[in-house]
Amino acid sequence: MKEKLTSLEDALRLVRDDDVVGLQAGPTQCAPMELVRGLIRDGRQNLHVVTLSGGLALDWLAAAGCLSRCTFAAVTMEHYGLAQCFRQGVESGRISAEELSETALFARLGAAARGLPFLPTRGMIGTDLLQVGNPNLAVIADPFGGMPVVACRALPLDVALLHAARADRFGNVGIDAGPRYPTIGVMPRAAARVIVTVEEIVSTDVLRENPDRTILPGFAVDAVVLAPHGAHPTSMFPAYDYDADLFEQWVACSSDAAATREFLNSYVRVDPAGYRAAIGPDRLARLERAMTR
Amino acid sequence: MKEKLTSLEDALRLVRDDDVVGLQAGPTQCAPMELVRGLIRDGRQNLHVVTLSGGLALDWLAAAGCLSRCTFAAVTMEHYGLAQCFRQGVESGRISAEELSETALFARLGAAARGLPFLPTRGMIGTDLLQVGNPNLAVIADPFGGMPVVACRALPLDVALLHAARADRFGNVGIDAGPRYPTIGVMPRAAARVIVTVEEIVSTDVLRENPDRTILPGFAVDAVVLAPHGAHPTSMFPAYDYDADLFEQWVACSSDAAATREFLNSYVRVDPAGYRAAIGPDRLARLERAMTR
Amino acid sequence: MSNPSSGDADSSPAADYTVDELMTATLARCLSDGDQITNGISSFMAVCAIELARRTHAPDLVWIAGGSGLDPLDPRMTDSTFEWPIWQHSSMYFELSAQFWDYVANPRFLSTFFVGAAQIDAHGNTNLSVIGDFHHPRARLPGTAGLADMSALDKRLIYWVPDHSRRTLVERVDFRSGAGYLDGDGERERLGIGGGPELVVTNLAVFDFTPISQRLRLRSVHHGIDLETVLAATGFEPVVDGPVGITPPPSVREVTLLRTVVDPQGLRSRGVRQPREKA
Amino acid sequence: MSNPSSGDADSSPAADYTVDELMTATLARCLSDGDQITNGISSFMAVCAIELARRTHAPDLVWIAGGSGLDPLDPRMTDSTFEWPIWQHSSMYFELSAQFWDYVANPRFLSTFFVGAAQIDAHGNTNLSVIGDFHHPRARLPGTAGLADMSALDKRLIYWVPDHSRRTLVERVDFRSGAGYLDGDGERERLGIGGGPELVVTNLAVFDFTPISQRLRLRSVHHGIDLETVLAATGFEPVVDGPVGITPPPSVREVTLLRTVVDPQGLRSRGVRQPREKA
Repeated sequence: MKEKLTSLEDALRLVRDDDVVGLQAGPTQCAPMELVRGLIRDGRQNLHVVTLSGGLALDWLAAAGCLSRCTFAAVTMEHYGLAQCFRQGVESGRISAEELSETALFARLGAAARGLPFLPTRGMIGTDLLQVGNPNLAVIADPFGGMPVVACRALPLDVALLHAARADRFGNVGIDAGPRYPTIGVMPRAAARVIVTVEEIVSTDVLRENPDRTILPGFAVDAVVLAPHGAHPTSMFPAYDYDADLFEQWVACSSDAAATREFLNSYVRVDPAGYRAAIGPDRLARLERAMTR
Repeated sequence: MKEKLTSLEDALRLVRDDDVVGLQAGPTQCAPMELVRGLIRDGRQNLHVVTLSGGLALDWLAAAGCLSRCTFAAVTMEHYGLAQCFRQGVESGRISAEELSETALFARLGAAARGLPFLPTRGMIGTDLLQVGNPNLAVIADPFGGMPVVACRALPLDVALLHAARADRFGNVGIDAGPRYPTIGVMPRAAARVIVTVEEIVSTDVLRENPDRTILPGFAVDAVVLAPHGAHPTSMFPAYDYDADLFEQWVACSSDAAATREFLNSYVRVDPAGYRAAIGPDRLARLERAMTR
Repeated sequence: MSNPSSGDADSSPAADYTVDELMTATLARCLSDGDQITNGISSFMAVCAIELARRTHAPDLVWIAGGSGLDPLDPRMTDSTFEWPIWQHSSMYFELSAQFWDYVANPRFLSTFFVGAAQIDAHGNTNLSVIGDFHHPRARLPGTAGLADMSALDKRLIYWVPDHSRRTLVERVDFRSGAGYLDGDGERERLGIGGGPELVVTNLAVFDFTPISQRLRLRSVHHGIDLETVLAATGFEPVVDGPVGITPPPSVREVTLLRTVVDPQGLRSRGVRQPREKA
Repeated sequence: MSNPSSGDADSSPAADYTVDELMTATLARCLSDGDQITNGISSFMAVCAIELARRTHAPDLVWIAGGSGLDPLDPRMTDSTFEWPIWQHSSMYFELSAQFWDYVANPRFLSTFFVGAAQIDAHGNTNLSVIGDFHHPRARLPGTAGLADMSALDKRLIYWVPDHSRRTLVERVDFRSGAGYLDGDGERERLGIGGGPELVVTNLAVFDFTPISQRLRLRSVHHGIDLETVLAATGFEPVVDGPVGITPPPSVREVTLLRTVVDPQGLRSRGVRQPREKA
């Protein structure tokens, strides 16, 4: 098996300006934040990010000017409200928005993953998502005489970014018993390149103990990067909780340009060591303890 | 949660003459054989069985005259050769055959499961499976200007029959670390009624220990039946191996009508207790020991 | 878990209750033993209603907590309704969203959804996407998430509105993120979509829908609220085609369970505007 | 597992080998380090070739054993090539068939397949379905299984034929269960299907395909077999457009590995008709 373990720097080189980037993320759940910070630090431009329901990562990318387009079912910070920088980017026209229903987003990714030109859904019928001239959606007849469906055009990704519990050096990625996070199944298969950050690197023998918890085979992964707390400040079940303090700190400043810049310089445009120092070991330990099983 | 645990007799009543029956099965792997024997014992007629690659179960159903139609990607006994009774049934015209590629079979079931009129595949293009007048397949254009696809019409099942490691009384079905057997994911969702036989009944707390190994939620299951060795003579990883002796015995007699009748009377048209007595505890124990991990 | 848990078994109407308790109990009563339900983000009231129903009249109710954890034991309410405290002790985990939709899209399963939205209109259409033009919005909202799907997939939709106002209840939504009855008069059915909105529970009143025109119809106002207040706070003219009753109050048991077991922190009241009592 | 295991490292040609060893080594040499491959049912020779390649020149080869077990440790050959002994010590389990096809259908993954079939024709089309008419067959065969998919999905197909005869190698298959080059002259490409058959390894000879007409072309005959024997056993006229060589023999190391490590039971020879030596 081929070696896939590499440095953060080398992995980030797999993401290029103008790329279509698949981002695993929920409002507060398990986004590959160390990669997101890396893209911002490296000044990546003009990214088209595809996310099911990302929040903080999208807001940071928008704030840093990396984002030109976003395909999503939702961009939200849940109880922290709207993603203000993303929202301003869309309202000002700097970021173009392709909004899809969840089944449509999965259909677009699934079609790309399986080499199909489209997959259908019965979602969105009756909604205005079909009335905004989206060239990637087409209502077509059922050849068997049933109801029409919405064909959702394949959306191939240049690169997919994920975070998970563990991997071996060969790119086999394992998780713990828990829900598999949104799009972790389909995104890597829809992408030409796949980067996974993990909490720990283990031997393949460790994965062989629970081979049904290996969720990505090494042959589908291009780069594995060791990134303990790599999802912080989002949560990583069952390892650590999301960092409510940092979310609140961001929300408090994200409507103000100067405060946003300062936050980005303190917490985002810093290398992993600098980031962990800025957060502090006590806070990380507290987030781990929060998740009592 | 609702009680789903019931007797074999009551569960079998959920299968009716003329039903479209989804059957989880591989050539030698994990078919719900106790249910199959029950259908034969009860004299169920005119069944349309849908299977990915069933073998022995199809041959027994064909031999017993229960089968009038079969939708499949393969019907095979692998190293034991053709399923002779099934084959003779098709060659004589008693059984009509709808042969599909595997992606087409999954597409037909997947469409039924998701309430879609069809799902597309790029499989089968260039093959004669598209040239035999199958009304459930239609080559349609890609509305986005790409290559055409084969639309595969939804195939709703009246009932799905499965075997698994364990369930609680409420129909939540768990497996061990191992491959999930063919169609166990999609078949139950494509079916109006779902019957699952299991090696053991456990408390829900046991399932909560490995909730990611629960592969079917109780709300999607109508009847759970306790059936230790319920897959015998097929295999049940990691519990027991397939019974090569019984496969060989069947293959040796299945081209001869009288010998086939005798086999059916000895091994198939018997109740579970009679079946276990006919096989014998030593043989079952040996098959369990064969599977050393 | 499926057994009704401890708590005052008094089914008599509570004399002392808040509007969020009334709303939650009203939502809970929409659920029956045979339902399977899930919840999305920012859905405290829905989660409390589900848990209340599980602990009272619907012990066999199936709940996929946060779209991922089946039938969780003793879920813990926290600031999020989509995080591990609500699904940590589950009997099955779904792949978040992906596998979950495989079940939702199936007409056999998950027939009821609780829906919150930024705008709801006179025909029960909902908006979570934009205020203003889609391509040049005055306000970019979070996005449809699962709403554009579940509203088009033959489901029974129950809306909750914590802030009944002319801003949230409008004649026509700026953007249909979710399909209600569209323009009414059977347009939804003609598109082949079954189900539809059934009830709208606000902090002032309860609405259902008229059968033909498929517009919101006032069914009851909450205790202490008068009809004029409701009409003045509504951005369209709801149908009033008979005597408007008082919304049945929660029982003593329901209120006690909510306060002591289901949601002692009171997260269900987040965003709920407490109506002023009439003089 | 990915390290070439012990065994005689002698890469010189073996003097003593059987035709199944020759065929297996020839198949193994079609695989390279970068390939991902899987195997279906009744595929001893394919499985032995995969394992031989893993233990010789392609230690990084990825194998999904029996469509379900990734990179198994020390797989055990038994009577089935689709049962637990070959995948019991794997690093990942796929859902048998379903999830597996999610990867196969992706053009990035699993680009090579070994294929066995009841009939192969002059353009590399394959039949696993029926002899005679589809609806009224003289013989109902097992069915296409995965062949109708993988043959239409831009894959490189390598055929093995254990019983080279006018019955197995025919001018036109009774039924196209698998797409080869169809009627040749680019018909496959015109349907938008990439890849295609590359090599046919029989118990007598090795064929590839001509570039334009896309018919089987004799590349080499096995040691001890003469050209006339091959032509007489072939149900169509293969292209012979140059000198026909002798199939390169397996190395001492390959033969030793097959006999002592990969398949000591000799399951690879099942169904292989041993050709008669010429006088």
